[in-house]
Amino acid sequence: MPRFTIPKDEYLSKGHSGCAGCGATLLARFCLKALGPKTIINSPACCWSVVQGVWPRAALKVPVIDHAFECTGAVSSGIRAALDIKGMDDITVVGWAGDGGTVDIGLQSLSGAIDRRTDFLYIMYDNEAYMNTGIQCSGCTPLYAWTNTTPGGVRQEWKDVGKKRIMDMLVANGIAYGATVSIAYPEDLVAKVKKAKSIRGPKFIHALSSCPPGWKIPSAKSVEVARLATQAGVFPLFEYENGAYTLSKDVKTKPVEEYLMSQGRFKHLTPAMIADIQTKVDEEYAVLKAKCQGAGASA
Amino acid sequence: METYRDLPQSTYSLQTTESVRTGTWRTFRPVIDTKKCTRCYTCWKFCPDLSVDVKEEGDFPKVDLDHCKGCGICANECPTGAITMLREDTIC
Amino acid sequence: MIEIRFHGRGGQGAVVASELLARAAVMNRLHAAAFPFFGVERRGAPVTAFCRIDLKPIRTHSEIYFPDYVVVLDPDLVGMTNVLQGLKPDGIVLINTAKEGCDVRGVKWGKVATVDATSIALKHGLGSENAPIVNTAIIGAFSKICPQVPLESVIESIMKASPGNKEANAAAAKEAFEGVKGVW
Amino acid sequence: MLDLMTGNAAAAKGAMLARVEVIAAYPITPQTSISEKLAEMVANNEIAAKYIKVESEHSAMAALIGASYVGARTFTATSSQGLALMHENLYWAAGARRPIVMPVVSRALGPPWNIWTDHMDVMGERDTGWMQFFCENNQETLDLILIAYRVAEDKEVMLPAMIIEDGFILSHTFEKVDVPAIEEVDFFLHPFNPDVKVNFRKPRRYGSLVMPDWAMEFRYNNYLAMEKAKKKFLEAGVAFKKAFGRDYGDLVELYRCEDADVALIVAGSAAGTAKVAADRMRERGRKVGVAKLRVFRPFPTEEMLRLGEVVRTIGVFDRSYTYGQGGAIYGEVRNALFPLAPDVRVKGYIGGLGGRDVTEAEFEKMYDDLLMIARNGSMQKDVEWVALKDGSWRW
Repeated sequence: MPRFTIPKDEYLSKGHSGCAGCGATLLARFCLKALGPKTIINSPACCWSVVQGVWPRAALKVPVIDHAFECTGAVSSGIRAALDIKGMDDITVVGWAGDGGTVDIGLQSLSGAIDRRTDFLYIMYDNEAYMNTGIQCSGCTPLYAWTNTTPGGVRQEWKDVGKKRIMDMLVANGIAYGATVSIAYPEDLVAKVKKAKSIRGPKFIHALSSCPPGWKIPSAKSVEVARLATQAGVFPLFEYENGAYTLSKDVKTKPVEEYLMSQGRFKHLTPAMIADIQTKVDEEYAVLKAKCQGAGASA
Repeated sequence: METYRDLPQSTYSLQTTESVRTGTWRTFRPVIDTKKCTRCYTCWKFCPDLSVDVKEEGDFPKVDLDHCKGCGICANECPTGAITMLREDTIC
Repeated sequence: MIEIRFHGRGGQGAVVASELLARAAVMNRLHAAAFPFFGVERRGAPVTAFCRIDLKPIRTHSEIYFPDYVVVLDPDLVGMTNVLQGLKPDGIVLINTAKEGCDVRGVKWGKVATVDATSIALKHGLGSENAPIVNTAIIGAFSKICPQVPLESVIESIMKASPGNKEANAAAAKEAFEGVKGVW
Repeated sequence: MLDLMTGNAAAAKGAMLARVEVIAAYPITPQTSISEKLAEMVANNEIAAKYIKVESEHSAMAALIGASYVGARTFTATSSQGLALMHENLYWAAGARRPIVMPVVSRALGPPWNIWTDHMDVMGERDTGWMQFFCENNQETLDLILIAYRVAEDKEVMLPAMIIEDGFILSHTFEKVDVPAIEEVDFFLHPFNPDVKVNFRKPRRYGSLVMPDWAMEFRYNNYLAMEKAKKKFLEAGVAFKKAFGRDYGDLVELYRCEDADVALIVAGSAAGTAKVAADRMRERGRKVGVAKLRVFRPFPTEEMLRLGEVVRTIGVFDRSYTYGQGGAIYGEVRNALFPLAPDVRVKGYIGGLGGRDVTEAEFEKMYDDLLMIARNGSMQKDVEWVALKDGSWRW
């Protein structure tokens, strides 16, 4: 039985400043195994710019360019343009940002980069709130979730709308390849990142990235809760290419309640709220399955 | 690095974070029971801090206590329950 | 003017401890200011927080380098960070630990008070085994070794501003007040 | 060779001659025709560059920061609201020591919404760490782009530069411009070859999070680089004169100031008008001079002091107002000349805001005002708004 199911080389150094159990650090570790050394990452000020450590140290073993919050897509375009003019055509340009940094403040520059057919891979690590600044609601915070800006209170002001449908938006914008990945399924993740790397043009990967402090889960459960998200159909794993959707893992086997109740940010949910989420998850899963025209699930 | 004269021209990094002993963050430490361990390396795979070292395939995983933050993912994910989290022995 | 430095870990409530202590001093008709070291708080990473208490308004806005008191919320930190740095010669160290007469990093310090704030916190349901919330217990114990901040003011401060279950936090503070050991 | 062209065309020619490699631009009046000309030149292989049609000015500067780290020579241009939108990334480019060169076709910042020139937009960016050079005419727009790259990419400077060209008055005005041959320019301006750039064998993080322990020292090094840029600009000016015959060997161009009783400091296109008015005053026996401020950042403090040693009554004409001490240049000039007080008197004139035309007659009135101050040895108002509709017949 093969012991190592994902590549052994590491491009993330020990000693980084991720919180204990941080999903995003695992995500970066897995992605870079697939991307390899000929990769350049540009990333805005977010959790990830802190996780990489403090000057003069850096945690990644590939070049990284930090930049302002809104312009991940634009910086990727600039890097690609310079690489092209300098004849460096074997480099993968990766824009790496969080959920808020992508679907909220960074959407304009991401849309522009896609519209320009920039040849880059954009990876959104989705921990479902602005975690670096202390858990504030973002466009990717799930329906009814607690955050420090959707604190409930007397007026029951939890997140009142579901996650922005970023994948649908970017498919319409014109990505050459899209995929969802999760830290709980590293083999699936590595395969998809390798595939994305081989495709020219704008690619987008939506990665679920658990966050112990933000989701109010014990650090030890970080991977387990991420797995539950897929098993409950909340975060299905699929691919999009040339108009076709492919379901990667048809493992929707658990009720959303099990996923929701594993996290403190959902502990206030009423049965009605849970039922509402279950209905929405089932509907959306059915829509996805339909788009996939037959599951074609790969192992 | 003593004065501004020693600084690089702009804020680019000069070394990796390997020298940072994040092991000081933990309150619990993973202990691997080699009798139960089947060397499937799930612990190596799911460690966010790259603190489970496996030199050669076939070796037993070994915890790097300089960097392990004690998050407990390895213990939680280990299929045979070979890893238990023990409270750090406090000095005082 | 008395200056206090708290040592804790991200997520353990060291910053809240400094705030509640400052509030207690204000309730005792004193002036106070509390502030964390604005570092990169990460869950588990060492964190320091400060508190100044005085008869007249606090106007200094800079860090504390020569504290009168050092309060250590997590015993492991004693082995790692130099908690004694800059402590005034007659300064007092309060450490959350089950062991009495703690040997502070091999350095015998004249005045070391200890309290098992973790056990007290867990007994009152404050936090969990691997993330005990010891801040209210520790400031209860602190009021034992610092005359400027009597226990009543600490309780008043907790009832007004402590996050979570106020009664349980107040009870933990009282119990810690009684449970302080050592020489100071 | 001599050609008749607008300031914007001269700017685009400058970019072409500098063999820029990555352009990222977003249209905004009155800069737009620079973007258009660049797109045309790239499409016709007159510039071997990548032209990124970005979705905003903020993204334009972001893209160039990324491209510059890879080692490409980068260029963009903007105006007014677009420059303001870039603000965050202007600090970023300077702090990251990216030698980006950017013409700014100066234009008022709304409200009042206004597409005509003044220097409010440019002065709003004077503290970002960018060098700022003002152009009197279209020739200077072209020349200063070449000089700017040479100074900006100097290993001891490595700071970005703005070339300020007054909106419409220069950008859309046709003037004769001598366009040097690109081979001559290659001799004056060598390819961009930074010591530190993205290297896949030696991966680094560019940007990093710097704690309080070293952040101040990095800022200090930026300050030192900006100061060094003064000397580097003068050296580049001398080399430019040798190569192309036009003199840029000074940060402040003194026009007829040697024996002047009064002098007026002016930046940008109005300097030309001020010179003509000065000649007319001279014809009437009035000894006036013009000190054309070419380099506003780094601020030429030493040159101002030398001027103050010779001319004891100095006016400053600003096309900006700072809600502090009059106009931006006035504040800095008075600051620089304080050591010479009270022997030197400095008066601020604010005019030409929102595209208001500044005429020769108005400059003559300013000279008369300064001459009266020199005679009386005193002045009623420190700062005066020129041609303000205030009911008086002063102007």
